[in-house]
Amino acid sequence: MSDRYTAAEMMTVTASRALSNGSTCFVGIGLPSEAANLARLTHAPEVVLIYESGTLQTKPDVLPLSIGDGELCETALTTVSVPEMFRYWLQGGHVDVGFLGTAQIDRYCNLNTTLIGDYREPKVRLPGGGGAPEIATNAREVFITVKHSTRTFVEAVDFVTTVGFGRDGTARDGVPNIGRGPTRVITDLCVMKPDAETKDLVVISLHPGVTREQVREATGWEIRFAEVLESTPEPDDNELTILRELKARTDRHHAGGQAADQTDRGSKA
Amino acid sequence: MSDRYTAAEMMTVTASRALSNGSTCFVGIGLPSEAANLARLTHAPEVVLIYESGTLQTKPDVLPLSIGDGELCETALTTVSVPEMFRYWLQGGHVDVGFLGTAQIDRYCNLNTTLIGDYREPKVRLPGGGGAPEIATNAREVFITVKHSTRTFVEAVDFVTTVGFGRDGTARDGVPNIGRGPTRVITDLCVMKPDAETKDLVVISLHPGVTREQVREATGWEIRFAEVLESTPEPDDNELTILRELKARTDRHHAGGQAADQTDRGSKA
Amino acid sequence: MAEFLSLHDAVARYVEDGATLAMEGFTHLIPFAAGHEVIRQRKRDLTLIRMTPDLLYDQMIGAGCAKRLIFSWGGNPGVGSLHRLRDAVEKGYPYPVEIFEHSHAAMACAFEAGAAGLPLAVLRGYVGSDLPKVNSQIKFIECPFSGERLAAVPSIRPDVGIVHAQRADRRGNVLVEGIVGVQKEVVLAAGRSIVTVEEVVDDLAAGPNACVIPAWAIDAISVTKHGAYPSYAHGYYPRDNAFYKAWDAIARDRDAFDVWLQDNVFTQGDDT
Amino acid sequence: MAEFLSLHDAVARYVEDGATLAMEGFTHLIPFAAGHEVIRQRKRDLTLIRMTPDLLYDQMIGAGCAKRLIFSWGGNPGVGSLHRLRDAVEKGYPYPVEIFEHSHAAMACAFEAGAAGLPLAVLRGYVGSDLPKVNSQIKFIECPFSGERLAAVPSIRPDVGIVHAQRADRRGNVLVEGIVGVQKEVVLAAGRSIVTVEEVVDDLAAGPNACVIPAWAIDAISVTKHGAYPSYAHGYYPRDNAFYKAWDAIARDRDAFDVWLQDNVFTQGDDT
Repeated sequence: MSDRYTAAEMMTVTASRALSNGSTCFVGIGLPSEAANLARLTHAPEVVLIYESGTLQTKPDVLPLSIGDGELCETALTTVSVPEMFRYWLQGGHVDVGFLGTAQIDRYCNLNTTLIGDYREPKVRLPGGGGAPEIATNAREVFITVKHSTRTFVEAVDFVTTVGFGRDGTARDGVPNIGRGPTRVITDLCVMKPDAETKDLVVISLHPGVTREQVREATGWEIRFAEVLESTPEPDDNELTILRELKARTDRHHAGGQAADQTDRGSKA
Repeated sequence: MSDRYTAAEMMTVTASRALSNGSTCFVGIGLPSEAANLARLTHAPEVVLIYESGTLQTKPDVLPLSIGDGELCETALTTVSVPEMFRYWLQGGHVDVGFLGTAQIDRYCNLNTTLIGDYREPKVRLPGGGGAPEIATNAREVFITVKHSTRTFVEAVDFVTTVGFGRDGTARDGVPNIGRGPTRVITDLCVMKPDAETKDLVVISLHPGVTREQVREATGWEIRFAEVLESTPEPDDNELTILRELKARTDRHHAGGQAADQTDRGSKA
Repeated sequence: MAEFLSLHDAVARYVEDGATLAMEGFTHLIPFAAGHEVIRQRKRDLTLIRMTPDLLYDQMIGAGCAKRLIFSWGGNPGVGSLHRLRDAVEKGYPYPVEIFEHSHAAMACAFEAGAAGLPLAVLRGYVGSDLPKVNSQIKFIECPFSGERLAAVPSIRPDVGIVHAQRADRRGNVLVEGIVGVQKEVVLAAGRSIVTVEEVVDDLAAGPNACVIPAWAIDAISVTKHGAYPSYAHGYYPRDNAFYKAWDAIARDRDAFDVWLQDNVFTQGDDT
Repeated sequence: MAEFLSLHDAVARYVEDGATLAMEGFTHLIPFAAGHEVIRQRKRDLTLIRMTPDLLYDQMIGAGCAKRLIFSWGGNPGVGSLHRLRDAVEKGYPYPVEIFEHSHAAMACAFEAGAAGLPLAVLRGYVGSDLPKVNSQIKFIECPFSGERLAAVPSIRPDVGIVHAQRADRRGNVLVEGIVGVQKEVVLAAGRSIVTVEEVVDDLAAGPNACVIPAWAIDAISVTKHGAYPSYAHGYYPRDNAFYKAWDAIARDRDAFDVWLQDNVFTQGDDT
């Protein structure tokens, strides 16, 4: 590890670098949103960001707290209805990259954001699928960014909310009109890609200072490593400066965003 | 006949009176459009006129030449896309009355606007269905207005473009989510309604000065007359004045509507 | 044809116990005031439909209005879980709530199909997902032209639809602007619709293709200033992010929630 | 990503002989200039798709570009028949044209489904009509939820879509305003899309929910002043109703048509 940046910053910068300039990205809230906007503010000024609230080609000055913050609409090229967003823009084939987070992920990149435990008797109820199930199948490819831990990287997800390659890696085989699926998973420890044949995740790059052992310990299955294991390039100063400014702007905005006289009203009609 | 008004004016005024104030009317071009706008300018100021070009609640000052004249958009409450018009507004069940013209009509109010002769070897090719097939089934009821002649009122239409009650009067029986179908046919001679049971057209009202014989001669089948045959009320002076002003305004507008320097260009890009 | 009614009267007239009720607003224009009126009138056994049952439905479920929930993402955006929803689903408190869970794409298509008067929506969706295993509403059909297997879900045609919007003109035509979500679809798909608005104006000042819902497609309009608070109304007031964060602690605790409900819902409102 | 091309180059690059081509504009923004360029480049064997094949397709069919027509209303609005279309269908002159005939509702839904990337559109349509007897593209499906019989038609996903619009900004984002028809759907449904515009501006000056088509959903933009003439461009110029009326006599006569074509199409254009 470096004293120049944190593991979280390493993850965000690496995720942001995955997005190429000019590509069209359907952005999930949280880490994907942070990475996508960092990309837009650094190497990919022409990246097109789409949020499921209907905001097309948006350029928020601060990160949204929700998927439908006013900031997203105000800085968008145009805003369409939510049915149009999912029908014309996502299902219609105009999205290059779907950028997702998750609560659980398995070796075949299946994602669970529905619940922990049994569906009818959940131990923990999570928010559910939202846009992810169709983003993952209708976007040309999918990037996933999530913090690395055995809580998240599990042997078998409790529920396949959003398909990666299915329980056995073959879920996309022979399915017409479906995207390539996950092509990259970026964590705070490493970068992984699905094996071209078997589709199970392979670590292709370790972040500086991270060991194979750390990745193994944070992964709930026997994770594979590429024969030639790269070292992920470090963030440069410009990226770190811009990321930190973005986050500081965001914190200031969301702390002071509402009128003082509304903060303790909570419900008055 | 009267010397106060023409047969065509009698038809238009009678058709306009069929529309009640506050009803929502999907308007066909030509005679229906003339009648619907006369209604709006006389007894039914709150009638809502919808044209298939997407113009909702439009109030044209002159009659449109095409279904999508700029005038319709400029005076509309709002203009939606054509798919939205047919899906949300017509099929969605928001139209009280579909107001149609036709080239041929039979005793069961089936309409033909497709062709005369055989489909593969037409004697005369007509424009086709346009919006009519679904207006006739998705509007709550349908009014038809057309000039009375044996060319139009035929024993059997050459093609059922738009269903009235089918070849035997039963086409709507048992069909879910379908409107009542034609409830009134207004010509320059009389007003007809489908029999409640058999659905074949019955003359319920003769225009002033028109005889049963005239109607029989202008109808291609043995037309029925109601036991109590009404006399259609005459146009009043106000209706005639407003109708004539509307038509004069319309003629002036469409004659002088284009820039002089464009009239002989025809195609220059 | 839209009638201007007090919020109390609109809810009293159109929302019946046992009704299917969709209250929409995709992060924007969420009809909180109307939801609180539903709570005040102690409506029961509602089937609540909403893509993102956030704080509004957490409050209504916690207050005991719901017996069933149809949704596609249930969370406090950017904050965490909906504790009242979880308490109902996991512990049956105050009542058990049955859930029918979809993806956003499916619900968006189901609202579109509902507005279009169709019984079903067809989409390229749910491929490889476990959701069809736990939601009997999700089926698959074969395209008669291409042979492709496509997902089908029932359209959403609720008994009552409620949304918030920026403004109405004096005749009851309504303008929705900004993130329009499924506001138009809900109004058109519902048997009865209530729209709360920030204000009434002489002229909507809408562009030629703006999202305007005509008066004749709406049943009741209730002028309800700040009716979307603590969500936001583009051009009127911002989202109260602090309240969304504060909600987590309120909703975690049954007693804290009851106190909040008493102070902020039951003792409020303009009963007429 | 939209590239600014001359109309000649855009048509030359994207419209191939034998292609399926949709040129739209519902009475408004009809891409006449682009159609004339297709004629000038003597494209052949096109499958032409258009809800209302009015003068534009009468000209293209008369010039011999088409082998097939998919449409829902073929007439000269407010005037009468399309004589070149009739000559082709009835007499095979200059070439036979096969027709696939729909209703507006079905074609509008087919464009919507095409934009939505689906293989089919489902609608409550064609009940009792003879059209399904003569158009093999029309089928019926049973709703798996309600059992209702509904019509199904293949979605429209043409090789090339061409529309006219008011203006583009310098990055190639396009604003369509007024009667928007199926302009957006055509561009999104097509494999390749060409948009002709009246002008290029610094700022589209569009409202938050205006009909804007992003540059990255368009292949080519050709700045073509009066590109919709003799139809109209809302905010730019009115419809030339006199020309629509004059067309009747021109198109009735094969020789008169050929003269018109020579004078107004073949000897025009900005070949580059």
